[in-house]
This record gives sequence, C-alpha cells and structure tokens, in this order.
Amino acid sequence: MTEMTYRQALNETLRAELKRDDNVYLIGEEIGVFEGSYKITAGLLKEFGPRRVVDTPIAEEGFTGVAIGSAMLGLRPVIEIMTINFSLIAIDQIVNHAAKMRAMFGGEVSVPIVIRTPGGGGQQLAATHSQNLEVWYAHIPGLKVVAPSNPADAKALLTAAIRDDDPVLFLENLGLYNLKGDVPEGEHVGEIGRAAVVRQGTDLTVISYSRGVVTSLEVAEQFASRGVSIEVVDLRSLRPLDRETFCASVRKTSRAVIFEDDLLSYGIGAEIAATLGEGVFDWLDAPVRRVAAAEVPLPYAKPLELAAMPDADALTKVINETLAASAFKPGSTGGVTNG
Amino acid sequence: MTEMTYRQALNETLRAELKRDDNVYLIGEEIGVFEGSYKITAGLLKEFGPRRVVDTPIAEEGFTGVAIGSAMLGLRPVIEIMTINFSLIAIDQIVNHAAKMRAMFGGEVSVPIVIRTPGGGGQQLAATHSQNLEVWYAHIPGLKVVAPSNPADAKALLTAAIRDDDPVLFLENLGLYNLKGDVPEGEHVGEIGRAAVVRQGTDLTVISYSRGVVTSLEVAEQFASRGVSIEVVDLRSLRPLDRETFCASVRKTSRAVIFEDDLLSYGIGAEIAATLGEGVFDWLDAPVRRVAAAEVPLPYAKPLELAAMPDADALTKVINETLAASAFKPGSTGGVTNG
Amino acid sequence: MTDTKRPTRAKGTVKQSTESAELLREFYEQMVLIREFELRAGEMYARAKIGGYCHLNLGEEATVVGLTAALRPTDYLYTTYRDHGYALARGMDPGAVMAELFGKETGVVGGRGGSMHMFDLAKRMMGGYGIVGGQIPPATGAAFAIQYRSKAGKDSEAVMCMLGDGTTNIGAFHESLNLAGLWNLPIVYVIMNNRLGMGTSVEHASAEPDLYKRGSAYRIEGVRVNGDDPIEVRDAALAALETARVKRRPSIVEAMSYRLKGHSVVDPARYRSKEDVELAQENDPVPAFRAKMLKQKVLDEKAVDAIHAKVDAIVDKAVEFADSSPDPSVSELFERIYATPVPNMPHSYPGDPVVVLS
Amino acid sequence: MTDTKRPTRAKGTVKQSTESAELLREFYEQMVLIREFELRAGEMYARAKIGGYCHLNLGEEATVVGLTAALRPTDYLYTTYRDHGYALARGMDPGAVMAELFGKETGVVGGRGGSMHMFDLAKRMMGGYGIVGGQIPPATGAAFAIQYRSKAGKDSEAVMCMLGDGTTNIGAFHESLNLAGLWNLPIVYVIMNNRLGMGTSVEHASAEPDLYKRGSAYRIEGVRVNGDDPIEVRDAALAALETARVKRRPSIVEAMSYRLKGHSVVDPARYRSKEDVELAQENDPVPAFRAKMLKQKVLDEKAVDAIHAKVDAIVDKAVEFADSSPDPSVSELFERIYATPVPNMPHSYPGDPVVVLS
Ligand SMILES: Cc1ncc(C[n+]2csc(CCOP(=O)(O)OP(=O)(O)O)c2C)c(N)n1
Ligand SMILES: Cc1ncc(C[n+]2csc(CCOP(=O)(O)OP(=O)(O)O)c2C)c(N)n1
Ligand SMILES: [Mg+2]
Ligand SMILES: [Mg+2]
Repeated sequence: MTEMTYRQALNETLRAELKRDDNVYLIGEEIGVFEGSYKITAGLLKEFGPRRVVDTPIAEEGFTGVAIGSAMLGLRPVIEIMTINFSLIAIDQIVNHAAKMRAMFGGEVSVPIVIRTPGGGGQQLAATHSQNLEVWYAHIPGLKVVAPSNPADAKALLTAAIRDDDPVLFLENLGLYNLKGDVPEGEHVGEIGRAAVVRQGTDLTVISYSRGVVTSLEVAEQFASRGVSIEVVDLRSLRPLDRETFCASVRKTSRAVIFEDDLLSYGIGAEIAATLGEGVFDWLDAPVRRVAAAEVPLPYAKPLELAAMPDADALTKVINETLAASAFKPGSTGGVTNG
Repeated sequence: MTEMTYRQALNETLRAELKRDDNVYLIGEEIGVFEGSYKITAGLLKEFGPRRVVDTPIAEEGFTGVAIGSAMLGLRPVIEIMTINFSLIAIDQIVNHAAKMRAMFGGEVSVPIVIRTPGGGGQQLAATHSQNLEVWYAHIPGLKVVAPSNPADAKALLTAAIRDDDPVLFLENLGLYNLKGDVPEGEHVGEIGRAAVVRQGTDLTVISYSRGVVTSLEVAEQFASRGVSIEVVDLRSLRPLDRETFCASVRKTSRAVIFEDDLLSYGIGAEIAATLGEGVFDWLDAPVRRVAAAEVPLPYAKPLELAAMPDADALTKVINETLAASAFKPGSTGGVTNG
Repeated sequence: MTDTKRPTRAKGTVKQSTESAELLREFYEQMVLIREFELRAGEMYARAKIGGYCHLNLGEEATVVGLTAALRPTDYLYTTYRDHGYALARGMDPGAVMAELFGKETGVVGGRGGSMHMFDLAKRMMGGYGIVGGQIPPATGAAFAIQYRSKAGKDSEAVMCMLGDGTTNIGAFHESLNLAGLWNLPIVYVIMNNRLGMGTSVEHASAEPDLYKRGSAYRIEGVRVNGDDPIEVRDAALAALETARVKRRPSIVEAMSYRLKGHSVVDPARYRSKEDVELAQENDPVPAFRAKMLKQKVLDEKAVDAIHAKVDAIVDKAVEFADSSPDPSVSELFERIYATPVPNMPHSYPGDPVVVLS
Repeated sequence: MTDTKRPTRAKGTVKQSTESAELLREFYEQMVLIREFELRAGEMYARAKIGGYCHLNLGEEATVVGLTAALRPTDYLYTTYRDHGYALARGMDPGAVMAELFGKETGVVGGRGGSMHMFDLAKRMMGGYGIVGGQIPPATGAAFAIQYRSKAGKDSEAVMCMLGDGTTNIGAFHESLNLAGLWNLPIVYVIMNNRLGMGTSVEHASAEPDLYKRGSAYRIEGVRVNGDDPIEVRDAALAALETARVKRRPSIVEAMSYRLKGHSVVDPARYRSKEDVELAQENDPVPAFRAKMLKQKVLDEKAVDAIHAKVDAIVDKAVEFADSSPDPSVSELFERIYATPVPNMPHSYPGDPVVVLS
C-alpha cells in the first residue's frame, strides 16, 4: 500500500497501462502539452510521446468518434472529455454509436474504449460547467458506467475499464482529485458491476457513489459518536447496478437514505429508491429518502451554489428524520416490522 | 368536439398558431417540401410559405441553435426534430443553452421554443432509431417536458407549449399518430405541469404517459370485466412532474404499477416509484412495480423487438402479481394497512 | 422544385482507362445483381417480409461497383444506411444479406441490425450506419488506427467512408475532416451525390453546392466524377486510395448520380418534378452500361441474358434462404450486447421483478 | 513548442483611415479601462473575491475596442467566456461587471452567471458563453430573426459573433456557417486568433491554419487583420457589418492578437516558449497604441496620466461597489429560471421531502 491522491492513482494507472499494452493510447483536449486541465495526465506525453498521448483540437464529437473507430480495429483508447458537460457534444457518438455497435452488428465487433470525465459542481463554474449527468449514461444499455469514490478504487476500476472490451464511462469528480488514500501496489484490477459496503452498520443504510461517499462516511462517523450505527454502501458501478448489495444492506438495517450529487428528479437516487421500494418492501421501517441537488441550473454565486448542493447537514437532517419516522432509539436494532 | 387523429390535431394546432402569431414559425428537416417525415406539417408550406415553414439542411445542432437564438430575439420557433434519436446531436444546444440561458443570464432573457419530436420503438427501426430518451430531458431544470397521450391533449398541450415563454420539449410517438379521439374546437389551451386521472378506479393505480396510456386504458378495461377497478393516471407532463395527482390516486387505491415505454433502469418510472415510496409509504399494500422495456439496444428482428418492449400482457401479469401480493379479492376496496 | 441540372463533373479530373472484357462483364454482373436485389427487396417490403426503414441503391449501382472495385480486401469500408449494394459488392453472401432484411438468425448480423446495419468484420465491411454522419468519425478513427500501427506505402491499408450529399452539412463531417487533414490520415471520403437528401436538393442544403470543394476548409483536395460510369468512379477511387496509402493524405471523391426512386421504399417522392424523374431515368447507369458494352461488343444479347438469368437465380435463392431461415431466439435477447461479461448485467424481460429475493 | 510566427495579416485587406483625435483618445481610454479592469480582476481572484473560471482579455484590448466601435446600439453581440472587455466596451457599468465577478446581487446578471456569462439585453450584449462554439448557433439565430423581421439596407440590424481560433474546429461552427451562407444571414463571425486554445497552437488544431479562409467551404469570404490595431479592426468590422446589413451576407473577420497571460487566471502557461511570451509582450497593444498616439501627438504624457487616473478611479469604484454589494438571497434560488410559471415547479432544497402530504 502507498498513500496517494486520487489524481496520482489515475496518473499511475494510466502510465502502467500505457506500458503494458501498446494498443492503449490516450486522446483528448489538452492532455499532452498542457498536461491535462486537471493534470491527470501530467508527464505522460514526455514519457510516451505524441503517438500514445494524443492532443486533439476542440472537437469532442470528432475525437470521441475517432477513438471509437480505432477501437473497432483493436486499439484501446482512453478518452479524456475535459468535463462531463462537454460530453453532450460527443453523446451521439457515445450513445448512438459506441453503446450500440456491438448489439446492432450482431456481436461481430467490440468497442473497447474508456471515457474518463469529471462531473460535479461546487467550484463556482456556473450552470453549464457544473453538471452531474451520469444518470443519462447509466440509463444506456451497451455502456458500462463506473464512479469510484477513492484512490484505490480509482486504480482498480480504471485498470478494469481499460482491459474491458466494452465502452466504459469512467466518472471522476473535481472534488475528489486531491483526496488521499491507500492504494495497493502492482496489479490491482477491480470488478465492474459490484457495489461495496464501505462501512458496516446496523441502524440505517446510506447509499451513495463518487464524491458523495466521502460525505456519507463523515456523517456516518458523526452518528457513531451518538450511538447510531450507519452502514454506507458505495455503488461504484452505476451500470450494471449491483442491486443485491444495497438491498441486502437495507434488509439488515430497515432504513435507507440516498445521498447523491446529481439533481433529484430522475436522478441516480430515483432508481435506487425504486429498487428498494420493490425489492425490500417488507423490510422497510421508514420511507426511503433522497438527498440530492436542488433542481436549478447551478448558479455562480457561492451562497446560491451552496444552497443548491447536497451536503453533510442535509444528509444529517434526513437521517435524523428517517430515524424519527421509524421511532428509532439508539441501541435498538432494525428489523422486520412491515408486511 | 370533432373526431380526428393525433396527427391531425397536431397539424391543425400548428396551423392555428401560425395564423394567430407571426412570430411563430416552424423549422426542421423535411417539414416543407417533403411535408414532414410523418406528415405532421402537411400543407403548411403551401399555406404559409418558406418564411414561416423553414426546411433545413441536416444539421440538428445548427438549426436548433438558430431557433434558440431567434427566440432570444422574440420569435417563437416550433422545431421538429425528426425523431428523438437525432436530438442527441442538438442536445448541447437544448440542455447547455436553451435550458440554462434564462437562469445563467439572471432572468434577463427567455427562450420560447418548442421542440416537437417523436420517440418510441416498435417499428423495427433497430437500435439507433427506436429510443425513448425523454427521461434525459425530464431530468433537466430549465426545460419543460410534456408527453400527451391523445389528440385532445396533443392540441391543448401544443398550444400551451407554443404560448409558453420557456423551452418545451413536446414528446410525440410514432405509434400514436394515427390514434383517433375527440378534440374540442376553437381555443383549447392546456396546462403544462398537471397529470390527469384518465380513468377512475379503486383497486390499483396504473401510472403511464404518452403511448403507454393507451395500453394502460385497454388493460384497465379488461380488468373491469373481471371485477377489478383500475385507476389510470396519465402523467402528461414529465417536467414539472405532478406528484400530487399520482400520489393522491395511490393513497386511494393502495397499489401502483407503472407502465412505461422506456428502459427500466433510471427510466421515468424510477422517479414515479421513488416518489411513491416516499410520499405514499404508509398507504402502500404492495411493492410498486414497473413494467418497462428490456435493457438492450432494440434489435431489428420482430420477435426480439416484441420481446423487449412492454406490452399489455406484461402489464396484465404485473397487475395480477401486485394484486396477489396484497391478497386482493375482487370487491374489496383498498385502504390503509401499513405504518 | 429540385434543381438537378448542374454539370456532373469538374473538367478533366479523371481520365478513362482501357479495361479487359472480363472485368467489364464482371462490373455489369455486379450492377445487375445490385439492381435485381434491390428491386426484390422493395417487393419483399411490400409483402411485409421486411420491416423498418429500407433504403435502396437504385440508380447508384455504377458508383457502388466502381468504388468497391478500387478497394483491396485489406481496406476498410464504412457506409450509410443505404448499404445493401455495398454489402453485395464487398462479397457478402446475398442470402445472408436478404436474411438480414428478413430479420433472420442467418442474417449477416443475426437479424439484429436489419437494412441499415450490414456488417462483416472479415470482409472489412465496417457497417451501415443510420445516424446521418455518424459513420464519419469512426471511419476516420479506423484510418487513425492504420496510422497508429503501420507505415505509409503502396501496401498500406486505407479506409473508404461513404456519405450522402445531405450529410456534408452536419458537424461530424467538419470535425472529422479537420482531424483527418491535421493528422494526415489514410482515408477517402466519398460523397455519393444523388442530388437529394430525402426531399431536399443540394442547392437547398449546402452553401457550397460543389461538394468536392468542401474540403477546402481543411486543405483536403476533392474530385468530382460521373457516378454513372463505374470505370471513372473506380479510377478516381484508386487514385484517392493511393494518396491515402502513400502520402497518408485524406481526400474527397464526389460521385454524381441519381436516386431512381424515393428516399426509402415507402416514399412516393411526390416532391420530385416530372423533369427530374425523367432525368434520373435517362441516366440510369444499368441500361446505359449495358448499351455501351453491347456497342463495344464486350457483351452480346446472349451474354446479357445469361448474366440476368444467373443473377435472378442468385436473388431467388437469397429470398428462399431468407424465407426459410429461423427467427432469432427470444431467449437470446440479452446476448451479443457486451463483449466482457461482468456481474449484475441486466437480463429482465418487461414485467420481470427488478430484484429476485435470495 | 507553440509556433506563433505566422504573418499577422493577408496583404492589402483593409486600409487605414484617418481618425479624429477625440476618437483616438477614446479608444485609448477604453483599452486602458479593459487592461486595468482585467488586471484588477486577476488580483481579486487571487484574493478569492472571485471564484470559478476567470478568462481575461489581456492582450486583446485593441480588438475588443475596435470591434465594439464598429457596432451600433441596435446590433447584437454574442461572445465567449472571455467576455469582460466586451461587456465594458459595450457600455455596461464596470461596477456591475465587477459585482458579477464577485457573485453579487448587483452583478449584471445577479451573480447567477459570473465571469463567463455577462449579459445585457438592453445593450444587446447577448451573452458570454462557456461551451466552446455554443454561442455560434444562437448568434446565427439572432441573424435569422433579423432576416425574418426586416429588410436589408443601410439601417438594418446585424449580429457580431465572437469566437476563438480553437473554436473553428467544432461542429457547431460548420453547421452555423453553412446555414448563414445558405440563408444569407446578416452576421459577422469574428475569429479572435490569439494563436492559442488553452495550450494548443492553431497549427496543431486547424488543418487550415489561415482561419480567415475557413469560410471557403460555404462561399463565405474572410479577411485577416492586425488585432493589435483598433482602427484596422474597426474598419474591417465596419465593412463586414455593411455587407451583413446591405447584402445580407455573412462574413469572417480574423483578428490576429496575442494572449498575454495564461488561458485563465490560474494557468501559469508553462507550455509557452520564452520566445513566444516575449513576442506577445512586444506586441502588447496598449503600450504600442500609447506610443503611437504620443508620437502622433494625439496624446501627451499629461493626457495619458489623466486617462490612467480616471480609469483607476473607475476600477477602484467598481471594486468598492462589488465588495459592498449584497449576496443574492438563498430564498431566491428557484427564481429567474422559468419565464412562464406553471404548476408543480420544483422548489425543494437538498434534503426537503419530495412530497408534502396534504
Ligand atoms: C442525424 C440525423 N438526422 C436526420 C436523419 C434522417 N435522415 C435519414 S437519411 C436523411 C437524408 C440523407 O441524405 P443524403 O446524405 O443525401 O443521403 P441519401 O439518403 O441521399 O443517400 C435524413 C435526413 C438521420 N437519420 N440522422
Ligand atoms: C465544448 C467544449 N470543450 C472544451 C471546453 C474547454 N475549453 C474552454 S476554453 C478552451 C479553449 C478555447 O480556445 P479558443 O477558441 O482559441 O479561445 P481562447 O480561449 O483563446 O479565447 C477550451 C478547450 C469547453 N469550454 N467547451
Ligand atoms: Mg443524397
Ligand atoms: Mg485562442
């Protein structure tokens, strides 16, 4: 194990995969000479040269499609789309092409691309530069979508994504890049499609992903000091979605709160809550609540931005309300009360 | 009242609005000389000329953006995007521009556009031409999204959309164009943001929208003959979402099934189910189930296409299972049993 | 009304070459095969054996044959939804192509794609694509892969990317051409100018209606050829492919042709003027090529009859094969979507429970 | 390393005109205002008074002033995220612009947009846009609206649409220019060629690096001007606007300039060569214009000092105003999003219940 930031974990994984397989190459805007808008690719142009680290013009549709075509011939491009907001320009290539080619060509071809892109608000970048649109991609069969919340998973899932033969959207977050954590050395390949219980607990399950997991763990820690035992599930993979893991957790705790960075209506949390409502109906002691962003184009001004984004306070409040709704008393354990 | 098809209702509404306001114009591919891919705009070029009915090159991003810019100056374009599948090319203009301009420019400007576009599978058009991506747009603050299920609502909501000062995505469906129904004559302006109970019932609520409502009503009719009283809620507006109306219905019936044309995970139904799980928790006698499309890029071959799409049989099965799960016997009425 | 009277080619771009009789007969046979196959596909559509959209190459046979003749087996071809002819000319089995139209398991992609999505990796037929312009970035990416892996030279692989006249107006065209020009990619963009995108003429769609000039914003050269002449088309394609292989430079070939019928089989094309329809018929490349071959004595009436009889038999057999082939199995709905299996992949049919309690 | 040594203009495109001293002094004052405002904005960013992205017009002052001088109050201006200078030159109050940067309620758009989104409908400053190329289709649409409503002529309104050199490579550029060319729209596309898109040089981004030629695929004419000379810029813009008004034809003006600093205030621009940075500094338009004016005796040292003092006071006041202005109220989070209220509009803060039982 080595302690490093999420950024370093990504950088080292890219370096390792570039070394391992000549078919792997990086492509995107400002990833070479500029070393990446967020410096994820720092040093890689120097080390691997312009054949393997390809700076592109501003043409998201074009270079994403180029990467897709090259993958049809067996290359394994890792695309950086500077932020998820700009993926809208490439989305026809991602959703109508990369995601569908294998199926509509009868399984005759595969499209082994990875699209790395950060999402998320909180940097005062205003409405067009602060979105969490991962739910759009998570909706699409043919894609895989992962959203690691810590440096170790970043390494594990990026490695898995690059070695996977299908198109994988790899969601990062501006707010995670400086997060530190222990990362296993050497080969460390994760499994796409599995959630993780990142904190054990008995009284209530918080379900989250990406940056939200960090806040969820902090809040859980605070509740622990008040005698409330909170389990935290990190979805990690948004497609496929590991329903078994979070349903199992809630069958144990009987209470669930979803903490998500994206917009409430039709967001990631909607699917989680809908799944719980069906899969854990008889176990639930209280309604499943979602803590999500206010449904506004995110404003620039800091006070407005803060008011619109879900935070530890909002999560704490909703956990308290959920406990209260099921007449929870610290020390009692959850269990079957309905159905 | 006059009986007419959904297609005629749209055509006549466009004609009426073109007559009423010189700022209203139509723009899109093949809407003039070709009279519309699905003939919604038949006759309008002849009647109003090329200034008001603007045929465009194949450039969805360009002409959608042009319409947006013209709306900033006070015109009221009604854009036809041939099918929702092609809206991906224009989505940056719709979501990053039209939807956000008013907010990010501090309320100084409005963007009164309507985007008419049909979605839906079932015509053997294969993976790239059969999508229901309305959930993407329904997720976006700054947009309004309506999805009328019958000719009268088509007229009412299209009129409302054209007169509304905000960007409205108006979802049509290839499978609805020939549907007949009574349409009020003269002025008939609907209200965006309201669902409707389109069939009264006491035992179970089916919630649907667009084409799904037609199937839902048919299935409800069949259950009636078996002594099961099914209420059908037509969402009509996906953004804003009228949670009150469908929650009120389920508080009455205690059981809910969602019938939707789109893909299951992260689809429209997820938000409905999540809302019910929170808002109607204490009233529910059985888990809220969703009947939705199989999560595959829709195949061309008819048997596969049929297997992937939700239909009356699937809805019937799930209604039966839901009734069974709550030990329903025909004649008994739903009520509060939980919480 | 649509204006289609512009000259078919820029002066002196490509010169005619002298060909062996065998090759010319081969060309004729291929053109007839495409013609007959497409007519039969239209019939089968009318008889509801084929569903969805169905776009035919009627009127474009000479271009299809000329282009594919220029390609080597090692070259990659990307095309549009109007792809049956390319599939046939690239050597895919007519039975499997027809079976695809019928949506059968024996179709080239197992009935998953239908008319718009013919594909064969072994033949390097890299697909028909239904989103206008959607094929252009991936085709450019195939050229990128060639560049990534191999050196320029006479033996280099190359890419041919088909697109329609109407497709030159979409953003993907611009972004792709810029990248190909900037990165010196081995690709030929062939604009099949059949004068119409659905009901829209080139003059109503393109601010530069001389489409072979549309590479000017990227320093990409273009030529215009008579798309009704398979030899002229082939020669232009050979030259452009040579440039791609040896100089690693992209280029444009614009083939002037006519769409004989509607945009797709269900389009009666009422928007076309009588004059325009006549013009298209006058320029029909199949009878024109036949007449020329008869005149040049490359073919006689007997040989023509023999070719038609052979083609008829092929097409009959294709229909028979398609018709008697099995449907894909509904139990395989979730197959062939992902290449790498991972846990928790969706496999629910409509109405299945979301979570099965364990 | 970035190559920025290409000639700044095509020969003989625009000729210099003789201007009144008053106008020249006015130009200088505006250039200084933009310079000082931007420097102060940079400082305020460093002091965390300003957040998010902050892109400055440093080095582009002459172009900004020349272009806006050519615009009439009735013309519409669309620009990029690099928009402070345009807001000031278009006559927006420096205090309100600074307050926007500070995210205050008194900002030009109430603190909702910040640096990238200056907007003023009355002044027909139609916005700064953050998605590269995103402004081009709407700007083209504004020209469409002018065309829809009014006849061509000397008094016609027109649109100016700014874009950067890097932006010419995106699909929206192509689609918009094609539409503008096809429909004869009254618009001038101004390419602010500061030689860099973030760290990427024009030569590494554009297959046709002479950007004024990029209209060639749409029969749209272009000129290249020295962006460091406000008069030359203004004259080219006037001519292009005249074409838009009278002939209803779009055109391109390419203004050659240098980005004096990094892409945004946080970019140290280490990727730039020493040579390139020196070249940018040598060509700094503000001291150059001052020197020229002093030489031509349009200004003397005293007048220069007076202008600087005046500008300093304006900028001081702007900062003071911004700093003492109130924050937007959190209770107004859901305001100003929709123009037409309808039932059931969202109004939940994070953690609120989704449905309130009634
Ligand atoms: C992005 C997109 N927009 C619109 C369509 C609908 N459409 C299919 S084919 C076509 C016309 C294309 O014309 P052209 O490029 O000339 O090709 P042709 O059909 O003549 O072969 C249109 C508009 C589509 N498939 N994709
Ligand atoms: C679609 C999109 N892609 C990428 C970006 C990130 N980005 C912002 S500015 C910029 C460079 C633009 O360069 P140029 O057009 O030359 O304008 P300049 O910044 O030099 O004024 C990039 C890549 C973006 N905002 N939008
Ligand atoms: Mg065509
Ligand atoms: Mg630049």
